[in-house]
Amino acid sequence: MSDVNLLYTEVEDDLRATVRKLLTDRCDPARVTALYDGDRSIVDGLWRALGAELGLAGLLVAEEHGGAGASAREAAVVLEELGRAAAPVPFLTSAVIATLVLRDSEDGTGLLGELASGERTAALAVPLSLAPHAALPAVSVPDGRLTGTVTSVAGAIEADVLLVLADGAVYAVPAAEAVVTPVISLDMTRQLADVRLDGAVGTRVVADAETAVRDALAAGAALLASEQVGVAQWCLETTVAYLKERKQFGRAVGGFQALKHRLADLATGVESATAAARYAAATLAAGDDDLLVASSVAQAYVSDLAVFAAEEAVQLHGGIGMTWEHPAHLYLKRAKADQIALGTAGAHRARLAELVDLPAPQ
Amino acid sequence: MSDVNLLYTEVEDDLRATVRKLLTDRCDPARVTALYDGDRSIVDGLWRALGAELGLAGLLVAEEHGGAGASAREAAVVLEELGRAAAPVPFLTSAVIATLVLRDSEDGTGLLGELASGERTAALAVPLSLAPHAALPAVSVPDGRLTGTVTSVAGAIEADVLLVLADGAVYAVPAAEAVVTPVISLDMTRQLADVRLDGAVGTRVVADAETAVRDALAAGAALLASEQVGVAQWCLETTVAYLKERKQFGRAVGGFQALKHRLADLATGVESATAAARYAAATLAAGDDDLLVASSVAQAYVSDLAVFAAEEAVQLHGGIGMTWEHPAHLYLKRAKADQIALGTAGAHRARLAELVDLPAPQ
Amino acid sequence: MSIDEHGLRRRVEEFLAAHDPATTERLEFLRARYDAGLAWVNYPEGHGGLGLPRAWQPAVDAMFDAAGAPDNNRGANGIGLGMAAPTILRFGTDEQKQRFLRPLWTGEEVWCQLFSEPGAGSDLAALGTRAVQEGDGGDWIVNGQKVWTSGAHNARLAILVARTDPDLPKHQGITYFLCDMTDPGVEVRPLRQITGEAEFNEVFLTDVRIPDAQRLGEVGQGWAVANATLSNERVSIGGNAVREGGMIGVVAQTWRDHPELRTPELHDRLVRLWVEAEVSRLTGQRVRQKLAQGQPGAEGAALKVTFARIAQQLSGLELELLGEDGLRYSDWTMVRPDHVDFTGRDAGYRYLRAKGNSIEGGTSEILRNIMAERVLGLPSEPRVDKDVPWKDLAK
Amino acid sequence: MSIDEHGLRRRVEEFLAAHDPATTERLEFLRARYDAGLAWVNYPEGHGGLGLPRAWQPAVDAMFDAAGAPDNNRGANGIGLGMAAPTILRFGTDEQKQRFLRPLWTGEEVWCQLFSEPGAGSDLAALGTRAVQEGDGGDWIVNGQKVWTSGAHNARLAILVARTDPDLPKHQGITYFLCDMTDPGVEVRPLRQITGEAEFNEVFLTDVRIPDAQRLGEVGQGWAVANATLSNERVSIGGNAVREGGMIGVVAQTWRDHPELRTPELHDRLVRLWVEAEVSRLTGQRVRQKLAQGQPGAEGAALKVTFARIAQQLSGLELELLGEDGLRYSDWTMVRPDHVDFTGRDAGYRYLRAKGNSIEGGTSEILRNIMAERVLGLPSEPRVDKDVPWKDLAK
Repeated sequence: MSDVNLLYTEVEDDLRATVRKLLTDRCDPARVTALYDGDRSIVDGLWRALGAELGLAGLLVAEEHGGAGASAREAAVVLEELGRAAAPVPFLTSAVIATLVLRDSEDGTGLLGELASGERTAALAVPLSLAPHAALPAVSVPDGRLTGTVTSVAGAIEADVLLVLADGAVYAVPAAEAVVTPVISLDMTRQLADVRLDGAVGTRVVADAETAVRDALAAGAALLASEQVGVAQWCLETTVAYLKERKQFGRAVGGFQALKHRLADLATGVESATAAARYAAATLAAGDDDLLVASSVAQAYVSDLAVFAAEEAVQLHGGIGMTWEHPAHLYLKRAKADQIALGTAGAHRARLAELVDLPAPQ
Repeated sequence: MSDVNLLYTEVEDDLRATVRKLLTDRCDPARVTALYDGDRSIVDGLWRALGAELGLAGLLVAEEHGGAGASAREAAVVLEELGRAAAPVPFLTSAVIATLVLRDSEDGTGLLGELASGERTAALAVPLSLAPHAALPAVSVPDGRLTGTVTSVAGAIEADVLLVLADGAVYAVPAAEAVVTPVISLDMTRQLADVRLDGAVGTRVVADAETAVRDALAAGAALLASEQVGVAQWCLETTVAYLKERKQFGRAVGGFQALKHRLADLATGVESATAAARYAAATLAAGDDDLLVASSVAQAYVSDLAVFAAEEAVQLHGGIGMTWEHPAHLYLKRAKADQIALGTAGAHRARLAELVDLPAPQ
Repeated sequence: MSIDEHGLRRRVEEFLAAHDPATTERLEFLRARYDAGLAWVNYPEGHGGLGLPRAWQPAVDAMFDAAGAPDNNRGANGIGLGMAAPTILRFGTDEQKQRFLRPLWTGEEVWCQLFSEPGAGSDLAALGTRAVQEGDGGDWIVNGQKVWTSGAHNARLAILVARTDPDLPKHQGITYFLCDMTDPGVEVRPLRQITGEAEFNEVFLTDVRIPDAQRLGEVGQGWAVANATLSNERVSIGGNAVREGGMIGVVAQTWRDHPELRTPELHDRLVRLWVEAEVSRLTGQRVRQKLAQGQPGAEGAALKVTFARIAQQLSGLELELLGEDGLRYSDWTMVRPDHVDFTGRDAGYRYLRAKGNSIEGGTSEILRNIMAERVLGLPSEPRVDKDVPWKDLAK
Repeated sequence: MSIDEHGLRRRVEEFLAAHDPATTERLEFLRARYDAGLAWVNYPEGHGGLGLPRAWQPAVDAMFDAAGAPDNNRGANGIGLGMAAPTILRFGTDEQKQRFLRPLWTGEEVWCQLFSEPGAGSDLAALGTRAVQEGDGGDWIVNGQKVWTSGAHNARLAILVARTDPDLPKHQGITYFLCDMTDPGVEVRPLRQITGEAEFNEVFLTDVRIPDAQRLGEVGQGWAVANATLSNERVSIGGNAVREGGMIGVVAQTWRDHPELRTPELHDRLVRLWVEAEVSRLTGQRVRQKLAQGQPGAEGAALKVTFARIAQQLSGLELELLGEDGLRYSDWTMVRPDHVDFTGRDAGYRYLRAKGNSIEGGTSEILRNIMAERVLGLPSEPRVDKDVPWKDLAK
């Protein structure tokens, strides 16, 4: 538990540089903001470049299935960068969660290969808000056909394949078999959709849904923390840079002590969040028994910290941070939605209390 | 509910001035500090001056029983001043709580008159930490003699008479009939004692203990908030004055913006606490139905605020606030003990949730 | 002529008897009410009032409301009623009061406020909009850009501060004007916010012409006049009049409506915030009682800081409570709302809109400075810009 | 001569074979260990080390512990080992290193720190203790008062900063000395704290004589030397090595032991603090990994601020959890403890003692300044005292 490397390796630093360069070139904040007015034109090209061309779609897939065979540590670094850019791509939903649902299955390996190559994109049909330890939703299979509704599914709009829980198993359902209705979302950089199945045909790809899905969600929660760290880092760095430039009362605003102390506290929080997220990623990468604790600690701490960072960014930018033009709001909405995603901080604290023997009052 | 006067009347201002003058003259911080080394010489004379000579012992007692017939609003002003001075007198325990236990009883009027004159001093035998809505402790009366132990009783050391719960009633027991063992207390300005009765003889003074004691404790909680306001005001004012004087880096420390903002927040809190405490006192004075809400709101807010004020005072005084010589520690200990007294802020919030229909999860 | 509360009531009754709200034309009714001194009774006679205590106004309003009298467009003219009017009353000439106050109160002329600038922000006195006079006593020609102007697209008039002498230190070279928004040099552009709406505007001023008669106060005295305006603004924000008013009422209702969403940690946070909202209500009540007694204080600043904090924490909590539903939003379409309701629309809107509460009308940071210096008497920041000509300041 | 980790292990084994801990006299053993370079392996050869990476030390210590070797009085000489030694190593002459480091490490000579002054506080550089030299190269005569000196009554030597030129600005006129605590001019008085104990002392210096050979660094260079000392101090505080180390372990145990005291609100607060303590443990681990890689950073400051906040919140919570028992205290008697344990004694002591965590070794306020300026690169405060002679400063 104590000797885990919480820093970044050289390989990880190189991966970060590559991803950051691509996002700097191709993930323009104005085009991201356009998502809120229904212009989703940025999504496909960006995901093709990241997922297929850069190979991130297969980052967590074993080499024998056409993937990069990398670990959760590398996926975490990618997520930090996606968070920093508020990037609207289905990496977490397809390349992390859906991929991990399929990873240990025999039946799903064909699909896994297609996901790894970026040929197809998948989404697990559960509400984004679902905590790893909560009750799993399922549709019914009265006559071998899947029927039912799952609401607020992330990545469904971008998905060719939906992974649907039914009858204790996971079924792969082509998106064309489902009615996918986009939802006006608080965070349009990860727009949700309601999924309706009405006698849809699916392929059974995982026999034991319970284990596979819970593990994938716990891993997703562990790695979401890195995305949240990226969001928080952007907020801190952008705010510090702005306050060094912005003059009020004849001085740089960042020189006023009350703001300095707040930024010092925020920086302390971002450093702490980084440590928590790194530990969760490293624990996941190592298959360590401490994963459930690490994952819930990371979500309990980093979810709230990222929201705090975004709120401080808006406030400390003054009026400009309240405008549609300034990208700060993209991060506020992403942070707030991420806080609810995969269980709120409160839900993870409640889970932790059980895991570490701090019993609630009976 | 809305038109209650939350300011101070002229009569209240005059009362405050009188009490403050006496405390300035006779409640020297060095002698208060000496309580921690076992020197209790300040207590008797100070209480005689306040209780008997100034007549505060009978403030809440009707004129027909020899009291001043004043209202809870005046008692609240006295408590503010006692808090400001961290004064070690049994006003809250005898002149408020014990007095209110007896006030509506027929049998207790003789004792009530003695309390009003300051001839005798009483204490209700319950732990200081007891919340008004918690289960009441009681001793047994196997053969008409009282037997049992009550721990952590405030005011017991100073009391001539103990009001003891037994058999659904309240008994007046002469202190000489009990074994009163002083406790080394976190707050030696309100030192506790364990009370042991071993076949003690008592007089039944209140038939329905439940109502009388709960009402007295709720009133005590409502008024304790004013003592806590006094503690908080002392902390704020002393800290502001110190930081205007204290120079560091060539400037008054109170001019550094981070501290200015903290003090502004603290001042906001003290103003808010004053409003909450005034409302509780006024509601009690008026016999308003909103008393239970007002009392728990005041305890929920002011208890924590007073601790916060004392903690800020210690911190913002720097090293000097950590020394035995400086009186700040008297207020820190009083504030922390007051937070636990008559129910923690958390206990009052839990009670409020029931009172105002914000149900806890089942 | 001084009248008591009873006399005032009778006067309202007499007015209503003479002007039946059911049959009198709306504007005619409002003008008559103004002329009868029953508009704002604390204003002087001849300007819509009777020189009576402000505290008597609510009873008058209640009587008019009960009689079904027309309202004077309060919702859309908050800046006119709350900020422009008291400033004109205090600093205006007789002609200005005569010209502007009646149509302001009746709602015929809606006002907006041209104070904030992109380059100045919290440091309002650093403003750069220039006003140059055409000869002694001539018109003023104004050029510059203003921002955060709510209602500019509906306003007929504006209160405006502009720099008239860049060679003086920043607080000294400012003058206060009443600006005609129909001037062809005034361009109003919607300013979209993080909620998706454009509740505010940017206003571009190009060679806008203002007669010297529409200058309020002396040349160079604009900072003092503007401060009077701003202190009127703050008193009006913060503190609910009734228990569970405002954001706490909304979130408490969500809690009561959704037993299935409750968790212990959310319960604890909600009850804490309920307590804070209730205490802030009591604090506001106490501040109003102090003001009514004439006790001064900058507590309006504290009320506003607290109001913003509680609204933000509650609206954030509500989204977590809603969970999955908290991830959904009503509508991102850009609209220009006529009316803003902090607690309206959906939970997502409330969360985002509440972020503005600690910025608009003085940031919480600036208000904390004000409290520390004016209430606690702590030293002000070392000022590097106090005696420097405005034109030489770092920008 | 460079050796690898394996070689180092073999060297320890050889040393232990040659010096049986069971039979070797304590001091003889420690001196031999020092002379063998196995005291602090990162120190240079000849001064108790072998010039090896600091990261290898724990393995060496573990081997000595396992063999039952005597310890060098670490608990009572923290200031010597953690602060005086690295400063002497970096700024001392060869003679000074030779004279002081060995008895320091073996614990024969315990050190204390004479830095803080009642009049200076966080503004350490404003210190007023004067040192005047008796002619060129002569002894220094020191007069003044120091405060917050832990262990002064047990110390043989002290690191001391004093003003040697009051005509220079405050940072420039300071010199650093090694002071003999047995000098007759040194008077140590206990300083009682809010816990009742006297853990610290006031030290009065009256004509204390210090040979020029005990000056550390150049005359007037004392501020730089003192800063090196202080940054060594901060790294050592903050961040537990193991999960549930420190205050959280104590309070979690109280929680587990007392099911009858549990409430939902205390549960929520406790779990939040458990998370914060765990995250702070991980953050400390990450900082140590950065330091081991040679990545610089002022994160020691952040760790200490966080450590203090968590300890204070937890110890406050514990008293509320204990309720009635939280109202009782163990003992107010004034004692001079040999050893301070933040998590020891009773809950009341823990609560009061933790208040010092955000003051001693740099207040949290000063540390936030340091983080803002050194880590984030934000502008420093406008300095009114930077170029003013010390003697002319406002005091």
